This record gives sequence, C-alpha cells and structure tokens, in this order.
Amino acid sequence: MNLRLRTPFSAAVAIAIGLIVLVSLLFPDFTDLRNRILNWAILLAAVALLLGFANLFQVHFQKMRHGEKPVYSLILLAGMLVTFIITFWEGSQGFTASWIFNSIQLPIETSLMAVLAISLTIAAARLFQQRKDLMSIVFLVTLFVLLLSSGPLFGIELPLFTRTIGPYVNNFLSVGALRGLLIGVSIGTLATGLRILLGADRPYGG
Amino acid sequence: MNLSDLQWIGLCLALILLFSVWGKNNPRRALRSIPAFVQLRRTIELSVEDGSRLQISLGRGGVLGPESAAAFAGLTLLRQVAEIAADSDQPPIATTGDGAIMLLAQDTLRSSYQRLGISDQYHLRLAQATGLTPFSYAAGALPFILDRRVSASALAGSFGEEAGLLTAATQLSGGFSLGGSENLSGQSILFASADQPLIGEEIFATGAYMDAGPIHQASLRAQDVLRWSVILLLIITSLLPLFEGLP
Amino acid sequence: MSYHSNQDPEKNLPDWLKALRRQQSKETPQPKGAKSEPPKPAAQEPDEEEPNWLREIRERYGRPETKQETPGTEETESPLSDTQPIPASRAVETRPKPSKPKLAEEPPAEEPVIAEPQAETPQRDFPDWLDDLGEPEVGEEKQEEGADTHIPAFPQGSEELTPGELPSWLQAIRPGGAFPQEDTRSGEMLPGVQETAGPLAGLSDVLTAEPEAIQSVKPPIYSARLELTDSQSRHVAAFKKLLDEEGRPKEDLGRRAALPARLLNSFLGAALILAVLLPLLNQSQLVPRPEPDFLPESAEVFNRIDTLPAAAPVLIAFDLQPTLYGETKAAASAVFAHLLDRQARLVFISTQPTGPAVAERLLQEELATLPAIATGDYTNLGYLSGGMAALRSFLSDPRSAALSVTALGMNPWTSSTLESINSVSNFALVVIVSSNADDARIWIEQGAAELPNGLIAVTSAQAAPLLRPYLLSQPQTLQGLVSGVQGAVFYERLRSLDGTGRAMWDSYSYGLGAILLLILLGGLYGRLIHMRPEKETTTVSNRAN
Amino acid sequence: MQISQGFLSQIGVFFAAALTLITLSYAFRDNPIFRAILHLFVGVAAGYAAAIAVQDVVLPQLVYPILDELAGTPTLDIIDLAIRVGLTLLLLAKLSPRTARLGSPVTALLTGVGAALAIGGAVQGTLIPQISAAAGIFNVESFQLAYQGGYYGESLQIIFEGSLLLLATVSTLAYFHFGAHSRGKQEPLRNIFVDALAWLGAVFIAVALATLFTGVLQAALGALIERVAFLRDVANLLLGLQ
Repeated sequence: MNLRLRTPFSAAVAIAIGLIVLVSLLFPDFTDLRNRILNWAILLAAVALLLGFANLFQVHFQKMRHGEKPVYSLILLAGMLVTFIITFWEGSQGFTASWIFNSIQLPIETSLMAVLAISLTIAAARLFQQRKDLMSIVFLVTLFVLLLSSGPLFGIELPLFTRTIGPYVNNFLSVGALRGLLIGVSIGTLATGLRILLGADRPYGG
Repeated sequence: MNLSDLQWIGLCLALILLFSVWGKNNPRRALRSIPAFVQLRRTIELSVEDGSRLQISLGRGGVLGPESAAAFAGLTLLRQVAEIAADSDQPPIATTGDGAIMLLAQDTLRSSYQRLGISDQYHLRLAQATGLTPFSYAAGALPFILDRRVSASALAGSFGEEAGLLTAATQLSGGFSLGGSENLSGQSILFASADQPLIGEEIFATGAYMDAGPIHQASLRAQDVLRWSVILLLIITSLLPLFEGLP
Repeated sequence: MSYHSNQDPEKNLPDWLKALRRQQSKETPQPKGAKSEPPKPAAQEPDEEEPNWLREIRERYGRPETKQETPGTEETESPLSDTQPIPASRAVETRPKPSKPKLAEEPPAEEPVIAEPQAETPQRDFPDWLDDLGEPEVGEEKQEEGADTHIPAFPQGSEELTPGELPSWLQAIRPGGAFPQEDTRSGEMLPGVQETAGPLAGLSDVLTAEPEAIQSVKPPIYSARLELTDSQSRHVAAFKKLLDEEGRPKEDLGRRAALPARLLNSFLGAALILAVLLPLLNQSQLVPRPEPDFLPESAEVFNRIDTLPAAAPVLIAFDLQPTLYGETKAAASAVFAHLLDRQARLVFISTQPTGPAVAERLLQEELATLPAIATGDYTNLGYLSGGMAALRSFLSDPRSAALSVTALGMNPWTSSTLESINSVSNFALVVIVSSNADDARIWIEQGAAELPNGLIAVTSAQAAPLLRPYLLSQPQTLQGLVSGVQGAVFYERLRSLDGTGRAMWDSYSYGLGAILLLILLGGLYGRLIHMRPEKETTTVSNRAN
Repeated sequence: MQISQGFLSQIGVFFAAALTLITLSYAFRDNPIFRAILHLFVGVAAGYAAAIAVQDVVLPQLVYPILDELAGTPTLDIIDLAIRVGLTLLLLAKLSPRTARLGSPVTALLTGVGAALAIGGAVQGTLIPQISAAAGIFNVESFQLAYQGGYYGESLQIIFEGSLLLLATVSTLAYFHFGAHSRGKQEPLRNIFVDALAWLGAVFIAVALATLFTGVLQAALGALIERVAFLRDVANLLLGLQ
C-alpha cells in the first residue's frame, strides 16, 4: 500500500505499461495486448511529432514577430506549411509533393552529407594535429591503412593494403571490437531501460 | 550454453537491486575517471560563471526503438545540468529531432524548474525540436552554434552521421562539444570530431558520473558484473565447440 | 486513496543538489508565502556529502547577492530569451546576478492539478519500496559516514585544512591541479595575467601577491615623465588589453583567432572538390575496377540473384534515407537492374517515412527505361510505421501489418505478385537496401529465423563494417553484401556493364587519395608549422593509461 | 498539365542545382544564403514528416475509426477508440504550459513502452545473437579438417585468428569496466588485470572506430561525388553540351 500511496501517477503508468509490454515481448501469449498498446504508442508518437511540428512553428513564429532574423523564420514557416498542405492534400506520391521532396529536401540533404566529407577530413586532420594519446594514434594509423586499402588511390592500387592488410583489419581486428561495442551498448541499454521500469529515472518529470 | 532473454533481464534487475542496498556505503568504491565527464563539469561551471548557454542535444532517436535508451540517458544529463544552471543568466537549452523526446525534455525541465522554485521562468521553448528528421534536426541546431547562442554542446542521445555537422560547427565557432551516441557510426564521428567523446556504453553512465543518484551507481556496478558474465559466456561459448571437436 | 506524499521534498534530492539548495537557501531569504521546508540540522547532512566539483563551483562562483522577490513578469518569458547571443564579454568577471523572481506558490494557480496532484513530489533516486528496503542500513551510519552514501565518481578525501597546505578544491582549480589542463574557453575568454607566487599561483586575474605598497623603496624622485615599474607596466598592458578587447566586437575576435584554421579548412575543401571534379569533367574511366575475386560477399549477391527462378517474388526492404541516396543509388540500381533482368517481381516496403519516396525516385531516375518500371509492374507496400515492433509483427504475419497503402484504402495483397504470399518465407529472396547499419541489423536479427531463403543487403559504405560480423558469423545470417561505390563498381564489373558506379569510380579513387593526402598535410601543417591550435586538448590522453 | 509538369521538372533540376551549390558553399564559409537554405530545409522536412505522420498514422489509427464509429460502422471496439481519443487529447494538452502537466501520464506511457522495447531490443536483438555468434568465433569445421589432415600450420592459424577475435571482444568489454578503488585524493584505480586488458581494449576500440569512420568518410565522399556530378550535368545542360 505504501508503494501505491507514494508512487506518483505518471510513474505508475510508466512502470505498469512498461512491464506489460516487456512481459508481452517475452511471452507470445500476450501478443494481442502488446499490439494494442504498441498501436497506441505509435499513434501517440505520431501526435508527438505533430507537437514537435507545432513547437517549431511556434518558435519561429515568435522569432518572426519579434524581428529576430525574421526572413529566415519566414522561409522556414513558408516551407513548412506549404509542404505540409501539399503533401497532405495529394499524398507523398503526388506530383507536387514529389517535386518538393526531389527538388528541395533531397538535394539539400545529400549536399549536407557531401559537406560532411570535407568536415570529416578536416576533423581527422585536426585529430592528427592535436591529439597524441594512444587511442588517437591507433585510430589515425588505422584510418590511413584503411584509406590505402579502400581501392586504387589516384588510380594506383597497392595490393599489400587492398589484398592483405585491409581485409585483415576489417575482418579480424575490428570485428571483435565491434561485437564488444555492440554488447556493451546493449548492456547499457538494458540497465537504462530497467532504471525506468524501476521508477528510478523519470524523464516524464514525475 | 546461453541464458534466455528473461534470465538476462532478471539478472540485471537483481543486480541493480542488490547493489542499491549492498555496499553502497563502502568508501573504497569509486568509478574510473572519464575525461569527458570531468570536462563536462568544468564546462557547466564555466557556463554558470560567464553566463553563457549550454545546449544539450538529445539526438534524433525516437522513443519507440532501441535508440530510446540513449535519449533517456541524455534526459538524465539534462536534468542534472538544469538543476545547476537553470537559474543562471542563460539557462541550458535542449534540442532534439523527435517530438516525443522533445515532450520528455520539456517535462524534465519543467519539473527541474519547479523543484528549484523558479517555475515562472520555465517556458516550452527551452526544449525545442529543431527539426523532425535526422539531418534537418542537425540543420536546425546549427544556427544556435554558429551564432554563438550556445557556448558548448553536449551531445547525448542517438546521433548518426549528422553529429559531424554539429561538431564541425562547434569547432568553427570556437565552442566546446562533448558527445556520446548509441549508434556506432555516430560514435566514430564523435570520437574524431568532438572535443570530448564518450565511447561505447559510457553514454549510459552519464547519470552515475553526474551524481544523479545512488541507483545510477548501482546500475553501473550491475553493468560491470553483467559484462564479466558476458565475457565468461563468450569464452565458454567460443571454446566449447573447439574442444568438443578435438579427437 | 491519496497520492499525496508526506515526504520531505528535499529528502530525495541528490546529495550535491541538497548542498546547492542549502547554499542557495542561506543566501536567498525564503519569499513569504513560499512552501518552506523545515531547516535541517547541519550535522544531519555534513558538507562532505557534496561532491568536490560542485563545492568548487559554489566556492568560486557563489552568488552572495540576495535575490529579491519581484512579481512574475513577462520579461523573463520573452520569446527571445532563449535565443539571446552570448554576452559580448566573456572575460572572467563576476557579474551581478539579475534579481530573479522566486515563485512563491506552486504549482501556479492556472495550472490544473487533476491528474497528478502529487507532482510536487521530488524526483527520487530509488523507487519508494526500495527506499524502505534500504533504510535500516542507512540509518545511523548515514550521519557518521555522510560522504559515503554514494560511490563518488571522483575521490573524496577528508578536507581538513592544514597550515600552509592548500585545500583540495583550491588545488584543483589551479592550473595543473586535478582538473584537466585544457580550457575550453575561446581566446578572448582567457584571462590575461596570472599570479606567479603564493598560494594563488597559477590563478589569473587576481590581485598580485607582491603588492608594491609593502616593498621598501627609496623615496621617489618625481619627474615630469611618468615612470612605471615592471609590475605597473604589466598591469597597464593587461588593462589596456582588456579595454581593447572590450571595445572590439566579439565576432571579430573569434574570426581573427580562427582565420588560419578557416583558411586551412577552405583549402582542404577546395582541394577535395577539385580532386573529385577533375575526373568527372574528363569523364575518365582509367582507374582499374576491382578484380572479380576482390569482394566475395558481393559476388555472392550476384550468384543468388543470377540463380533466381523467373518471376520470383523478391521483397525489397527499402530503408534508404535521403542523406545517402546519392552514394547508395549506384549499388542499388546495379542490383535492381540485375533483379529485373531476372524478371523478379519486386515488392517494396520501408520502415522509414521517406523510404517510399526515395525508392520511387531511384526507380524513376536510374531504371525508368526498364520495362517493369516503365509499366509500373512492381508493388510498393509503402511505409511500415512503428519501428522494430511493427517489423516484428510484419515478419510474423505480413498480411496483418498496418501499411501506409492499406491506410489509403488499397489492398496490395490482391495483386498477382502478392496473392501467393502468406508469410515472408514465401519470398524467394529478401534484399535490404539501407543507408544505416542499425536499420539493416534489425532486419537481420529479427528476420534471420523467418527467412529461410536468405537475406542480402545493399548498403551505404558506412553500414558495411557493422554488417561484416553477420557475413562472417556461423551460421551466416547475412548471405551477401554490396556496399558503397566500390560495391557498385564491382557488381557492374560482374555484370560486364558500365553504370553509375563506373562513372563515379575515378572520382572515388582520386577523392580517397586526396582525403589521405589532405589529412596528412593538414595534420602536418598544424604540427610542423606550429599553427596555433584552436584548442589544446588533452582529450582522451588518459583513457588508455 | 503534361507541359506544366515537364516545365516544373525542368525548373526543379535547376532549383536543386542552386540549392546544392549554396549548401556546398558552407564548406568554405557560413553565409546568409546558406542560412536561408538551411531554414528552408528544416521547414520542408518538418512539413513532409508531419504530413506523412498524419496520413499514415493519425488518420488511419484515429480519425477514420472515429468517422466509422460515427457512421455506425465501427472498425475498432469502442473502449480501444475511447482510449486512443483520450490519450491523444491528453497529449495535446502539452501544447500549452498551463495544461502541459495533464499530458505527463501520456509521456510516461510512451516512456514505459520505449523502455520496454529498448530492453527487449537490446537483449533479443543484440545481446543474445552476439553471444550466440561467439560459437562461431573459431571455425571448428575448418580446424577439424586441417587438424585431422595434418595441416597443423593452418589449424594453428585458425586458432590464432579465433583467439584474436575473442581477445578483441573480451578486451573491448573490459575497457568499459567502471568500478575502481578510491585512493583518497588521487584518481581511482582499477584492478591491474582489468587495466591491462582495458589498455588492449582501447587499441581494438580505436581500430574499430577507425573502421567505422572510414566507412562514413567513404559514404560522404560518394555523396560528394554524386553532387558534383549532378552540378556538372546541370552545367552541361545549361551550356547546351548535352
């Protein structure tokens, strides 16, 4: 009884629903219940996305009203509303919606990835400039080796790297560590999830 | 030889509970030093000192997938930072690329402000969704960094390749960046480009290193035991078939 | 039943936070009407409970100003308040804190309290029942041990002061103390003058330890010319520098400091773009393609597709995000073209909202001339919302999955391609097209058991390292992989075709070479030419030690 | 309509090229036009994502069932529908700071589901499969064949490679060991055995991170090439070379 009296309602909801879903994941008998709750969660996540949309709108609307770089906010709001209305109206496969996606979103997004090629090269150069610890040195040496192994550089292939060292690093030296990293992350995830189901972590502000 | 999913979960749960009550007062128990957390504390104090703003980037991961745990760890960090710096000149700001995590960040900040007795200073824009897809989230967060509206960015959540854009911008503006992600590609980018990277499961240790409470310490001890159990199992599982096959 | 808590709201706060609140409460008189907790005896929560680092903050930057209660104003809620630029001057200075309104009544009157009347209960570290479990042990020991109520992340020794010995917190803030050496502040934030002697040695912007006033000096000889001691000159210079920096816009300072780095960045960017542009302009195809035995995992994809029966249904899990469309389209179009040549009947599904649009773009941009695409002879199941959970449900029973096309009123399961499909094992092959290893991993890990006909992947180069363990695992959970530009050009070679991959290959070769050279040159430039690094970082220096 | 669509497609190509050029200019200098493009991108991506969320989730899972219910042809049982409506309304209360607290139980629900899925995903998706995969670290079949055939060099190589994989995984895991002994004012110290293993783990982790980083770099380079090739094609189109 003490538990119930002292446990805030939100925490009780999180713990109860979390336990139900977890049990249903472990025991197939509860699949229907799980699917029902998951459908609610999927719906709520979509509504939350709309609230994110509203938040973005509100922030930039306020900025525009207060004259803080209003042109940028105006562009954002216009793009947001026009895209939403058109995509909603004619569906994501509609001509105008596809046009917006293919002519605006996709080029900018791929171009940002292209910019990343330059940013990452600069980051690696900075790493070379500034860090002198063991991990950074091993990181850089491996990076150089793997770049040499990636194929012919300036049209010249170095078989020692592409045929011998590169595959060895990829298939033996890194695979074991990647497995270790994945297992480590899964252990951390498990413990973090359990802290929430114990009610110890309450990101919902309970 | 292997443990079932239920057994793994049960073992982890039992260990967390056990370490929550056993040995928690042992003065000899400590945690290894992680430079990123030392630096994060220094950054928080600098931001309190000079009235600059910290950005806690919670990543683009949603709440309904394995990546949610990283965002939960980021929310723990947000709470700890807010408890210290919420009533400073420039309170910390949370940015995210997911609606649900944005709502949780707002909840976290609201309850922190309430605990500090400054609820009237809280407003919803302290936790923003700067974009609703991974790259647009990073693109939306860029102006904060480039315009120096934030002096430091702590990236704690699920980040992929877009992390590179944020850390590169931080470099460009002379700010400070700290980062951890559950996504391994994101980790590699953060390792190379963030001032202070968090590697592997270190992001999940945020609560314990930022003094979020004894259960976070207990959780780390449980993780330690679990990890060695896994090591043992790995050795047995891999070697057993080899010896079974010997004539 | 009541959810109201009778607990002391402060009780369950983290120890360091208790100390901070206590400090604040000493400094800040409780506003009238505020819900105040009874003061706790100091002995109950000794100072040792407070983490060192927080104590340092408090000691150094404690705000003795009394916060004045002001009525809640809209000023603090200015919509711009979260977007104010950092103050121009970030030199180390103790600025008076603006008085801030303290909320007297909480929750605010306008906030309804219907669902969670107990929401004022502070966040606890433990669930309540666990608190109960732990209480007997904490009991009396807590008062004695104080600091040991949790495992410190950093050593916490006793803090007794001995004569002539600096307390640990002061040592810690001195350069070379326990804190890392580096300072993350940008150039203009760094203090200029450092004390060199006495207990404050190493600290900056402090009053000098050797005041001239107490030095024995000869009677001064006055002259019209102002004579300055070294110390005075130093102070004048420091003050002048401070004034200069105050007067200069911060933006300029930052830009000036970063100019060499910016130039270097621009040079690196231009060089890389040139390296990929030149082969594209020449449309050269001189760089040799990989030998047929170079990528066995990609050859396996080729073999599996090449042995597919005619008109076999193939499920394409299209999780390619727009970001890496440009890079992955070469590999994806090579594999799709092969599938269509084998007259496979393609069925697309995506767990990414943008997946269907990207898939459509790929088909129309790269494969529109093929008959199956031109006539629309493929099925797009659309977007499967719900992430991993929805995917599990799709893998166990595809017909009951909530697909976006069914939401639009269509029933794809009546099409000739899908009418024979009752489970995912009915597909002759499943191909994952992904930019992200995590998306592919979910398919592999969740679907390995359900897909007896195998699983192959076409991915971005960035996903390949994480998928390699699945290629090497026994039993093999991923049967084949084509990744990145290299995979595309290799696959095209196997098919004896020149496609998008071949067109990119020379640029790829020159780009990789340029990246290698630029990293080396950029790094050496910084190290050898002694370009001042933007920030000196010790970073992970002690990670491995 | 055909003509206007063709015209729009043509315009789209030039528009995309301009956006590409401006975005790439950021690699050299942050500039106001890039900022404008950045905002456009954020807005368009948000609008697109929101429209898909409404179309693919909100309408079929909430709005259509309500309409069906009102039309007297229910597709969901009334309790399920009522819960969906109730939860959605509570979540919408988050729009205002005054009513935000009403939505906390709903965010708590999402948190609970997310935590459970994270736990399930971590254990069933990674932990168990990765440990099971360890059974294949040593290629037993090849080893037996080599050993029985008298190819001791090859069998030793199999053992060596397997040991390397195992050592890499074990030392990587050991690297993360958090527990240490407090040493007063000095830095906490880990067990010497753990520390030695962790040192080795750091080397393997650095190798693995470099492998991943190389992959990302290659992917980004691919994106850069594709964008530059696109700009070249558009330039050719403008110059009438194609």
